[in-house]
Amino acid sequence: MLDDIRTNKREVIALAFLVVLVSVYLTTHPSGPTTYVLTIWANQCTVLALVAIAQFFAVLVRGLDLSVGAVMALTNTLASHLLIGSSTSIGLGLLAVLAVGSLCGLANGLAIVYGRIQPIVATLASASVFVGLALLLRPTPGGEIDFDLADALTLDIWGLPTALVILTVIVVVFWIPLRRTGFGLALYAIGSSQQAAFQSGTPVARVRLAAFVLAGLFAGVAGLFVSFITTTGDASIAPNYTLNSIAAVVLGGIALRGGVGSLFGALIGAFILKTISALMFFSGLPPLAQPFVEGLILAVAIAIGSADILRLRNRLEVFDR
Amino acid sequence: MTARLFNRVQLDADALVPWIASLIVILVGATVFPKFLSAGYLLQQLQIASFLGVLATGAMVVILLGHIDLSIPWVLGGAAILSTSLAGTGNPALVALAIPAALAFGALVGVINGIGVSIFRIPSMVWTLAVNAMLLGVAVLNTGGFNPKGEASALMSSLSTGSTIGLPHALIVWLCLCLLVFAILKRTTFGRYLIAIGNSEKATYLSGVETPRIVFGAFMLAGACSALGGVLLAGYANQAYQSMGDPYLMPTIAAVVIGGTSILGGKGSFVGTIGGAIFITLLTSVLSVMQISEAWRQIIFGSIVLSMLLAQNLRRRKA
Amino acid sequence: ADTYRPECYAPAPDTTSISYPAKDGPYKVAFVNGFAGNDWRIAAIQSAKAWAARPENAEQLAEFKVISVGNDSAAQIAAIDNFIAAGYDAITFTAVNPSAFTGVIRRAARAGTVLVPFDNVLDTDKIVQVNEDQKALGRLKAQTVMDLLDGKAKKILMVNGLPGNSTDRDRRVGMMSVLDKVDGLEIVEVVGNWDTGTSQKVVADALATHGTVEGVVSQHGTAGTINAMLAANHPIVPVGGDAENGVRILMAENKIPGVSASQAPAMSAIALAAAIDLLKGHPLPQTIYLPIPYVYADQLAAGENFFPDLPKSFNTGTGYEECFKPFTPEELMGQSPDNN
Amino acid sequence: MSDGKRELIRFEEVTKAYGATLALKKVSFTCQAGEVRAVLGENGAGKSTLMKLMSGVIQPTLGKIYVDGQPVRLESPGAARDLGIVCMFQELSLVPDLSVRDNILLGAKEVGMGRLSKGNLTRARAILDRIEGAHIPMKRKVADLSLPERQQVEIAKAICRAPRLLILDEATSALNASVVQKVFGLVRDLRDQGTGILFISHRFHEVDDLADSISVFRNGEHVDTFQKGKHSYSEIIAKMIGQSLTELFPPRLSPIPDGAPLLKVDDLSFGDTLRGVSLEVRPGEVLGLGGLDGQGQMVLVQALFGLLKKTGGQISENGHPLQLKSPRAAKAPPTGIALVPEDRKTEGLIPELSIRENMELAALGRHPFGLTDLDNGIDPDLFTRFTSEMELVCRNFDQPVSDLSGGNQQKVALTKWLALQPRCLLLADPTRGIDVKTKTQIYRLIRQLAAEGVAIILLSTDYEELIHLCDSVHVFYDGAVRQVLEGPELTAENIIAASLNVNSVPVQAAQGHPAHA
Ligand SMILES: Nc1ncnc2c1ncn2[C@@H]1O[C@H](COP(=O)(O)OP(=O)(O)OP(=O)(O)O)[C@@H](O)[C@H]1O
Ligand SMILES: Nc1ncnc2c1ncn2[C@@H]1O[C@H](COP(=O)(O)OP(=O)(O)OP(=O)(O)O)[C@@H](O)[C@H]1O
Ligand SMILES: [Mg+2]
Ligand SMILES: [Mg+2]
Repeated sequence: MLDDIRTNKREVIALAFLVVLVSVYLTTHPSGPTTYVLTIWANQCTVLALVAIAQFFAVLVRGLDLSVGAVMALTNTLASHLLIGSSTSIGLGLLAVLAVGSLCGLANGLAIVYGRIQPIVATLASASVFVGLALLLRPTPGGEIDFDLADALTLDIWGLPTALVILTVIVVVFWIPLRRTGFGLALYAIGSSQQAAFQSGTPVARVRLAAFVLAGLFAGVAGLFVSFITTTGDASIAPNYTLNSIAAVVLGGIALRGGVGSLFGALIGAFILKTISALMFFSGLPPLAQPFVEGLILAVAIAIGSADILRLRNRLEVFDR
Repeated sequence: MTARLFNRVQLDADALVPWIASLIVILVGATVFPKFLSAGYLLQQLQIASFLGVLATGAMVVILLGHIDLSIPWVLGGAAILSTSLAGTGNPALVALAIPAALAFGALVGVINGIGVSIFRIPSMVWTLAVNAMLLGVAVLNTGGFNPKGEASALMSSLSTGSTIGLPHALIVWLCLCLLVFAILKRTTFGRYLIAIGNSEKATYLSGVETPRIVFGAFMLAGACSALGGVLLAGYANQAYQSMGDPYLMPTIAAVVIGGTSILGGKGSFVGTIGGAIFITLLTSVLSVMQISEAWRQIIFGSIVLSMLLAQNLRRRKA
Repeated sequence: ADTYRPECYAPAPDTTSISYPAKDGPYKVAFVNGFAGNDWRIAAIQSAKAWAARPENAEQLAEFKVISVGNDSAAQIAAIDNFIAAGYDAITFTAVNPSAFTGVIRRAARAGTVLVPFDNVLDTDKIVQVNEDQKALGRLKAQTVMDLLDGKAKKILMVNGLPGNSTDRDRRVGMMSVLDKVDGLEIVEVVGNWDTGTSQKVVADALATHGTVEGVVSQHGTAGTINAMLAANHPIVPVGGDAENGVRILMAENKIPGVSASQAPAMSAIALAAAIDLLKGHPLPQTIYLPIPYVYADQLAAGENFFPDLPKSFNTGTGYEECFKPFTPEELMGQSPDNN
Repeated sequence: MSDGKRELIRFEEVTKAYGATLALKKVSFTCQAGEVRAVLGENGAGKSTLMKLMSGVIQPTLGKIYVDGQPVRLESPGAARDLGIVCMFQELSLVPDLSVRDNILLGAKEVGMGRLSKGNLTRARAILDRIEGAHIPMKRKVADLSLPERQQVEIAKAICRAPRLLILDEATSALNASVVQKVFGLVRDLRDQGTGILFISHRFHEVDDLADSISVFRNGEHVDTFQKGKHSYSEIIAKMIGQSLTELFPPRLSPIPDGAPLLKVDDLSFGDTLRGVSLEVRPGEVLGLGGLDGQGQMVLVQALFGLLKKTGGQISENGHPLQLKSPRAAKAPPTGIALVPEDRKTEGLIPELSIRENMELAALGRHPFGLTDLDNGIDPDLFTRFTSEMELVCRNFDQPVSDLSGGNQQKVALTKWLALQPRCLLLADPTRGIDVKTKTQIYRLIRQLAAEGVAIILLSTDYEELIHLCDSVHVFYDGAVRQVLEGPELTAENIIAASLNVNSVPVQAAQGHPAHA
């Protein structure tokens, strides 16, 4: 029990911080916590949350992925071509989009695992390729997505934002079971100590590869969700998400050195980040002061997560962070 | 042969890759535009590469440390705005202050980065990102109020656009900076500590080194370099404007890593970084002059960088 | 259909007209900006606030909020939805993405909220949009340059804007519509991203490799283009450029013939005015093409249409005479951020 | 043990080359079921390499490996595991950020990538309990365990995979005598059930205690294999190092010093890991810190090296209270305290850097931002003096430290600090995982330094060391000094008694040690 708390300390702090932010947001919002307001908030957060999940899988095995945004752009533009017309063609379209996302992840994985290129660097380069492909698909923003599908996924179910339902499903149906398999264990093991994982008989290469494929897949899902919100394809969305996804996982208590944190943490981090910007709407701050305050809150949020470092009394422990 | 010697050889080989690549780019380009081989064009590329190179020099210092500095864009922008504002006042004292003030500003941001990274031990990837966001905010706030007429001081313009006996001043500035930083890294205790920390901060601290000081120093140096880049770019455009730094972040990092510097820190090569800056500038320029569509430029750029990295690693594995 | 104040809200060719049932003021209005870290947008914010600060407008506004959401269409959609949810009467915005707002438009209609996009407008005919005719803007620059060259030229340099952006596309189309007619004309195209520094670099490259040109048309960041030409000791040739203070200073200093015209940030104020007028029940054209504010090089007058002692990044487009008294630089700049 | 043992694994002419280094040269080696085989050799003799080959961590450059008479290719630890070969590695194969539970399940045959089966857990729990690991909770993060606790977990993890061949590479190097006994009991049971065991240790009494037969390796070659008892210790050592070793512990060179203490610790406390410890050490004195691991000895050492904030009590040097705010403050003259840390690979040295760079790192600080490296106030000959005294084996000082075997790495770690000519030297388990020859060299050096008037504080898990080197031993228990042993009362029995916090102990397995032989 105590061990649980200790291991999840960062998540607990983050969750507390999120709760504070959200309550401030909902109280400052003129129309209070209506379904509409919650849905808006949830949709916006969910996009980042999905990229954060992608980033989480990469980070978990010690591989920052700077191409998640680019994969979103690619899948988003692709979706704007495929997600229209008969329900069968839409169905196939969905599969195709997710497949492309996973393929991007696979490409990254191959370059990193077998090409031995540092993840940050490899994905920095591959990102540019993916964005290029996205631009080929949509030189200028356009195309459209089936409205009913879009509405179904971006509005609410019995007053409950669909986006939140989707995330809950991911956690319950995908994450929790995964965590209980040898594969889930191997992901953490590799991130924490590749050597140890290898010596324990883990197929390191294949598991890392799988991790990057998962990253690509979820970046693809994020791309899909953007498509449903904007009902259009836009190749220029990449930069907004890549770096924010990293900030999100860190806010969620996931260690960039790998092996620590949970998918749930990634979600919390993403929600914190987006709620901070949402706070600006009715903050009544002077417009030109908002960007600064936003940056400030972000910095504070990050610092809070690490503040406990100051309480360490053994100067050596600092370095194991 | 000793493993060490192998490392050395490898390092140099890695460092050469961008140089060779640059050569290929020029030659290939020249088949379409013979002018690529003209001294005028090449000198001009060197001048433009100097801006990227100055930034890359700073970035490299931080990367050697095992960290990364994502606050480059708005340190650059802030320094440009600050220096042009001072120069714009026309008051000789303030005009003279333009460049020093900008550099000081960069170093100051370096301190803020250092606090987050070495005191709070926040991953630099995120902390410098937040700092960048705050700097953007400050810049926006500042341009909201009344600004003095901004323009580059004579010195700034001459530094970035002037040239003596054909050599662009920017290039000279860049090379001097490289020599300076090279000397700092190779000949001073500070440099030794920097490399040591890049390999293992714990072991370095246990050797009786105040590692936070070194981290601070490195980030201040990097901040000053970014600021210098801002000063040069402001001199080049003879003005400052918002988000003038944004196009430089990724190319800067790319320049450092294709130069053979390990993103994990601890090992890297100056020759490589210089080559990296030149290569990226050349490639961008050639692609732009050839009027290749944005989409294909991105694809080509990414693929070439990827294949260069692969080349470096495959060779390393053979050795 | 004849619309309200056509001299200001000039209808685009064969556009429809739109009107909403009148509401009584004062109104709750919001301006949802995209990315803030860019001079044009800051000027737009300043103009909007300056307009709202003028007494005759202030009394019609119960609330006026400005927020910036960054280059993120999802965030902008969320922001607009929020103001709809909060029961705002009208929302003006610069669309991050021209085709992403179909859903928002439907929700706004349901809630009876007036949406007025400007600058970066939408591919829709359901709401009133305020903009300049981007094609015409391109045409104006190209035409002026060609006229100065008596319609004959061998080589023209064309500096484009941000790839993948519809405004960039339209402006280019406008320029091409003129240049295509010139026979035997070689057009050297480079991508300047509407950014002074980038323009300067790519133009420097182009001049180094393509030699001299007879004229230059540039979408934005023209200051960089001119700097590059001066640095290359390129002969003075006609330039069709943007209307940043720095550009006009350079044109005046170096006696560069041509025209300086562009998107005026004051457009944000017109969008506000249009929103108010719509709320009052006046019919307006669905697509409003504001008269493009431009100055020929020989009409440049310091202190009047450019300001040597203001920042070069200052946008001279401080207003549209046809609509209201243009703002004085002090009125804009003096707006200290804290008097919201 | 039964006769007619089955052959489990056989090496034929196996060679392993690392670039230029030949870690193993044409080694032929067999290992039977139901036998405990001790593998002895100096650092770098090739023991770990042999084990890594057997467990599929690395593959041979030349030669064949047979399992149950069948030629096999062990291309990964997974493959070896499937053949029933399980290795307990010297560099522990535990994942720091995972819980004990997860570590035990990780890579277990019946788990694979699929659902986690709890089967192993109960077995592992039982094993842990049996080897004094009852206090280790399954949910605790491995990173939060002490080194010995980790070795206990590692043992449990290895054994609950029901190996046919169990490899223990310095598996017990950090465990104290009583736990080692329990582990050995367990190993004997396994042997009697027919498991083959390979056992690497640098502690002779352990080998003596457990092994049935002994194989000796010397720089990459399999020198000899024989039944235990066939050769005397001195003969074995002679085989190991290719020469005979007169004695392990050199005689003291100077009388036990009296006079004013150099370093004085008064009522030092830190949280609940250190409770009011007081001691003094004189110039030329060798003061030992004993006790089970994690009883506060290490904390004391860290405090003395300025690694702890807000400690209670006082540390004074020659009567002047010290403000130890950092290692930098501690090493700076005139204070001159030096610490050679426990874990040379992550704390003592930077393996990627060259020997020279490592040795200079501590010295550089002398002139903080001095314009050039060389000007670090250290006469380069000082390095060579110590390296030649300890017979450091290396091509040249530009070789990366990672090329050196553990023993030689340790010599570099020592030199790095000795060159500073510290007045007080803190040694944390300086001979762990180090072979006899290197040990003697280090012991000789300690004696010399003492004779030169350096005050030495020696923390050790090897009580033989404490007995034969130290003038007095402070035995720690639960953060406090349980007992101070000096002169005649300085015996293995007393040390163990004190560290277990009891007054009489069962007879320990300390008999028959080279020092006595
Ligand atoms: N990964 C490696 N790269 C290069 N050389 C290596 C490597 N591993 C081992 N060697 C060389 O092989 C030799 C034998 O190493 P090995 O680890 O087997 O020695 P050892 O007997 O285990 O030493 P110790 O008693 O310290 O454990 C070492 O001296 C080293 O020089
Ligand atoms: N990359 C490498 N290059 C050269 N030598 C290496 C390398 N990795 C390990 N070695 C050497 O190979 C041997 C095997 O490594 P190992 O970790 O077993 O060290 P060791 O000799 O056992 O020392 P210790 O017993 O203190 O761990 C060591 O001597 C080590 O110095
Ligand atoms: Mg070994
Ligand atoms: Mg060893």
